[in-house]
Amino acid sequence: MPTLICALTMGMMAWPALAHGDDAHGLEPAWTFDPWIVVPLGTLAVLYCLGAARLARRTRRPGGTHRRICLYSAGILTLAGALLSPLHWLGEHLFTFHMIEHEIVMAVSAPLIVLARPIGILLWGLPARARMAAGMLMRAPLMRELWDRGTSATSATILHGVAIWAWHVPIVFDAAVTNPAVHRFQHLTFFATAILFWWALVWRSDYGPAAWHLFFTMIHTSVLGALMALAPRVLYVAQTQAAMAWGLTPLEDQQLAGMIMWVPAGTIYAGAALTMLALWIRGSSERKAQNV
Amino acid sequence: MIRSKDDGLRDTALSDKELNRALASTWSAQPGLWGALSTVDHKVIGRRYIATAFVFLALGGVLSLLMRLQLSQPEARFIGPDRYNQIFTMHGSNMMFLFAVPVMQAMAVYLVPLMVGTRNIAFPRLNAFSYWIYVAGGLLLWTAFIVDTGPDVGWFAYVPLSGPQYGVGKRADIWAQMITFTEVSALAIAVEIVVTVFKQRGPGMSLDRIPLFVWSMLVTSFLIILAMPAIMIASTSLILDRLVGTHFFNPAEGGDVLLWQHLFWFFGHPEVYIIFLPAVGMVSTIVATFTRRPVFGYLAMVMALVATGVLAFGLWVHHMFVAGLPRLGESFFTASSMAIAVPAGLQIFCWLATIWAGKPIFKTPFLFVIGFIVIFVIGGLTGVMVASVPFDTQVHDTYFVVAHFHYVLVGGAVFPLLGAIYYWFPKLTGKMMSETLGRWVFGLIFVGFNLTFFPMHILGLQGMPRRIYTYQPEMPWAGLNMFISLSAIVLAAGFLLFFVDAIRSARSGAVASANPWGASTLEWATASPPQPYNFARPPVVGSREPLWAEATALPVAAGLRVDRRELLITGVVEGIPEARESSVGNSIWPLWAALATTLTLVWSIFSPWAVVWGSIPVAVSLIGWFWPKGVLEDES
Amino acid sequence: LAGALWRKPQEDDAEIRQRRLTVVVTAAVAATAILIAGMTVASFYTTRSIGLPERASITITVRAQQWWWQVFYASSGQTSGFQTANEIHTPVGQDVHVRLESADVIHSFWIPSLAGKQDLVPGRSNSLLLRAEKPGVYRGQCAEFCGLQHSHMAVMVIAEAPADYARWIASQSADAIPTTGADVAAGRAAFLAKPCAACHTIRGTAANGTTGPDLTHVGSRQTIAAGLVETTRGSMAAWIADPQTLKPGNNMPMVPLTSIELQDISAYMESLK
Amino acid sequence: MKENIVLDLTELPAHALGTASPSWWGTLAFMLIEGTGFALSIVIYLYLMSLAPRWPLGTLPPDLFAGSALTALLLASLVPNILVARWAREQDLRKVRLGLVVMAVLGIVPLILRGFEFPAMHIKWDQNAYGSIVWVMLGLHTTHILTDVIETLVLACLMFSRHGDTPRRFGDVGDNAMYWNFVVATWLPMYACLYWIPRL
Repeated sequence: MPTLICALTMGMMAWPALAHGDDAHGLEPAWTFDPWIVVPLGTLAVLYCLGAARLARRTRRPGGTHRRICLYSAGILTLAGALLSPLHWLGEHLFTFHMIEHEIVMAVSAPLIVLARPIGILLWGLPARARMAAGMLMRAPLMRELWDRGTSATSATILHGVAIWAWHVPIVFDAAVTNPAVHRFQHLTFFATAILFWWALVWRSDYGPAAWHLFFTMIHTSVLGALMALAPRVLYVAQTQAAMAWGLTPLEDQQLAGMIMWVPAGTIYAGAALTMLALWIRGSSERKAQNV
Repeated sequence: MIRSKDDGLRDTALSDKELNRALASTWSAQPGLWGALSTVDHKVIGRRYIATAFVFLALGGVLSLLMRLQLSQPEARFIGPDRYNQIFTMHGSNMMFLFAVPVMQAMAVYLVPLMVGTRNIAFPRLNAFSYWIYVAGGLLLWTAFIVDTGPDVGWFAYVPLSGPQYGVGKRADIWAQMITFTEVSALAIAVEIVVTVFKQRGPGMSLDRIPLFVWSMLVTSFLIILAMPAIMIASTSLILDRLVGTHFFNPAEGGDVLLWQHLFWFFGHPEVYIIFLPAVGMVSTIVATFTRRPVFGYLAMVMALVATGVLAFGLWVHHMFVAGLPRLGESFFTASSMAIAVPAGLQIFCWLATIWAGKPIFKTPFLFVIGFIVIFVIGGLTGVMVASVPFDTQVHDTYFVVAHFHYVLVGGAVFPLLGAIYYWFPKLTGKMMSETLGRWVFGLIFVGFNLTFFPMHILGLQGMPRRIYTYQPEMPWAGLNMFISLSAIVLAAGFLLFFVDAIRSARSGAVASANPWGASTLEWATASPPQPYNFARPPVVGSREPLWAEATALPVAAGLRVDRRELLITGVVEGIPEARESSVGNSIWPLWAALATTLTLVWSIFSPWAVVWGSIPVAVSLIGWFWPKGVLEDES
Repeated sequence: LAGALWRKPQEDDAEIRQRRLTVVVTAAVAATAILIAGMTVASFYTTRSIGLPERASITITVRAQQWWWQVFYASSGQTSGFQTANEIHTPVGQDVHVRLESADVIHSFWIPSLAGKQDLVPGRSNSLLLRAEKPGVYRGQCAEFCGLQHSHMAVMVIAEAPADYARWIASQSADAIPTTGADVAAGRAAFLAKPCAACHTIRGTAANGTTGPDLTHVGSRQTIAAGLVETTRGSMAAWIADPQTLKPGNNMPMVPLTSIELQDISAYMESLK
Repeated sequence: MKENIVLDLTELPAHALGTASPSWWGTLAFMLIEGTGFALSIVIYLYLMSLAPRWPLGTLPPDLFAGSALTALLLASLVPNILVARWAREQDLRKVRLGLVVMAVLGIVPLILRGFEFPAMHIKWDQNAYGSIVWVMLGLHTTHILTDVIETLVLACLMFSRHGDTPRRFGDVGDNAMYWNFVVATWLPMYACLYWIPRL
């Protein structure tokens, strides 16, 4: 619910900025088709379609996979919405929109894709030989070891946290805004560590610890957001320099971005944590029945 | 006689009578003063804690009457500004740090081990230590007040008024150090509660069978663990600024005045829920008992508790709406502040649904619950009002806010607490409180409270600011203030009657049976008052309302040793027995440790070197505390 | 709401009732959520409409001290800047941007009839927009606890027609008017000879202390000692004779004066229109 | 109320080990409290930094040597620490005794190095807010090293006494090892904050 409020609030705040930007800039917010983003995204989508089609032909019982396909599509679409749509273009000009873009990647697309457990279907999308090879690779002890370590709840939480904090060091963040290669790398790290994080919590840990790690992540991202929102001077110079053209001062842009990370993103983590906790409590006596 | 590999006397080898005698000799405290000082029985310490907290409530009440005396007329000269500032600071600090938080934790110290079916709290010596530290903090504050060095900077102690330049003398230091005392004791109890609930629940008490009061204390304990370090850091920085010249809050040297407010309210807002959530647990318990029904929506209630706890950390900024923070963010804070009404509303609706579905029995505890619902709803509504920035910038720091938080805290916490005292008094003392007097107490307090605090809303809307020791005759506030002061007498009479009833009943009340209310939770499965070992054998839990589910005989587990203090350790999630564990015996060392800590903390108000030299007796007493004495409890 | 629920419970099928209760509770919670969302949006729009100082033509700086308000008017065009105390004049119907600073501890500037409150925080500068639509005197008071005399720290905003306002600005920016009359002259001499001049400024004389309020036009203000008493010769005398009784703990010391000196200084103060 | 015995506990162990034991959970809870304290001190550092026109305020960035050496040493100490924890689980008294002596030494040496870190900051606590926060952060962490060293020493004495050879003591050694891991882990973000952020 609070997410909804925040989204509404955001929308209202954004509106004047948008309206203002059009005539002041003479530049329409546009779709960005960066091949470095479009190609991997397209591959992921095509592979999944192929895989799903092949599987459907072979198994003939699509019941369980419907939900997964929906989740995966939602994940990929939001990812595309964040990285390709005018949102990305706006993110290059306004810190606030850049933050929204990041939060969609980390806290919306990543959990959706993780919930869909797409690896099997993606593998089916590959040509037979490549599928074999990929399967072999995934079963290799080293890969398994890495995957297991990476998706243990504690290490994934720390990894994701370090990625978030490290990229928000002002000079690093400004570097990402000014250099497209660094920018792509930034988005890749956010997305990859988010996938590890959500995978670890959704599929690899007990509900209780998962709730705890989500709660911890909520706290530390809120702190980071609060630091940005409460700072009385501009920390991200390159990122916020275009804000004036959109009716915001650079400081306001930074404050708003901090708020986005603090409140709406925090609400997503808190909601997920509460869900995990509820599942933990609800299942506790049934689990006992199984164990005794 | 069956002897297992660890070679102790087991309860399986004894008849019930022998078992009780053997357990009594193992678990009892020594008689006399030494025994009283060295006991680690959670029930003895819990009762002491509750009684002490009520003494501080009475003292704080006297302070509020003094304030009402001074404010009854414009430009009154009963109390000068210096003393008045001390009085309102003392009132707030005393009620928050010496009454509200400790009394809730004290109820938990007494009740949680009984409700989860164990024999003592986890870390019983730490429990004794925390009580002594708490008393020391209270004595420090009140002694300072009596000798006219009571803190005079408000319970929030905003810098720079409390800083080295404007807060002269040792007044602010005493406030800050009192914080340290009470926080140490609160944190210690929080740890004990968390571990007791996680590891010492009766076998079979899985997470979804934990009584709601225990859930509320668990969430509260986590709030304490996460929120109180902020105020510890803040008060320590304040003392450092004052004592050794650091510059945390000095804007001339790169410090910041608002840093104090952020730290204070990061603690201060969760503090409200630290006081309120236990009350939610109490209300749930009382509602269930007096409607003869389990509380409607158990999981929803638990999630509401947790959600309130989580939201509590996102709300601190709404105490700073007028401090000059980024205006862009205000809507976010308004949204999150208002969002807290959702879990609160959920709880209210669940209680109403329970009452609706059951047959309410209108005993005194239940009357207090009804009073709570009425008053808390009003407090909640004004809370939603002050969450709105435009409204808040008008009423912030006026009597409207005074009225609001008294509705929330007195209505939301003191009413349930008084109900809880009436409800658990038979368990605490073995005697019933008077039902007739109880109705009078409720009536006087309910009427007196509303007459006292409702007009304050109006005063606030008329523009009367808080924390003023007097006001000018030309302001339109005199009539209402006189009315409020007179109403306060009614309220005070209600509390006086409550104390009379409590003391009289404890001496000569009707003897209570084990379960006089026909309640469902485990504390009523044992005698009133319980034996030192709580339960002869640990109860086995098969449902959320164990005493209603098993009408004839209580399922129990057997096999614990009786020649040493032994209790049962169970798994966190399902409550599966994992081990037998010894529980430490009585010890005087917690008292020595508390005295050494007190010496260090009080001394450090005057000299930074106290921390160095004082740590030596503290370390010695802690080593004495933990060093094995070769008793049965030390073995494995 | 609670009262409606204390009915005799009707005994029907427990399960149906349970389900019905679930629906009712869920609906009630949802209704709360929607109500809250609505109020948030309303609050948001109100906040927006209150707005920020955008193009206010007049900027006044208020610097709070324990326990009075120092007010600075910047120079503009033909008038030079000046300072006054505890009394702010504004033209009716115009936005006035108030810059809020503090000299010592945190105070809060609050004129209930004109705007919400805003803190004055040492080391930071806040701002507030005032706009009075009708002429009149608007009383305000410090709203953040600031020590001993927090209770007696009032401020007056006097909104007047633009012409009156311009006249006021002109008279305030001038130096103190020359003395007329024997007692006033004696008072002036006593003021300058006694410690008074060490703390107070009277422009046009040798008195240039900066600890206390500027007294150049003290006689023209409606009240003295931050709204404590009305400005009359008698109240002036009472205040000077024993400030610690009227306002215990304030920073004005008691200066020993003979009764003649006291009368003269009071007369001089009153004359400083 | 009558009792009805439905569960037999006689075969349960007489002492809870590892994650089953209350003292393990107690240690964890205290780590949470102190971890919150550490985190808050870092937040204050970053908050003050966001206010300051330049950072570090009025001085040079700290010298790296002492702090980095201490960090390396603390990281190295994790190896014997984890070994001690393992030996305690195996209840190997001889190795635990040896390990505790090593850990006591590895606790004292950082304290000496810490003595060089304070001057390496180029500022006193009473010069400005930057000085205040770095001294408090270093001081806060030092007290944690100190308390753990004292605990290790007391435990070492216990293990050499007649009270040593019980599962309970081995449990204490395990909890102490966990606490040392915590002391090291909390230092890493503080080290990054104190030594590297001023260089950005």
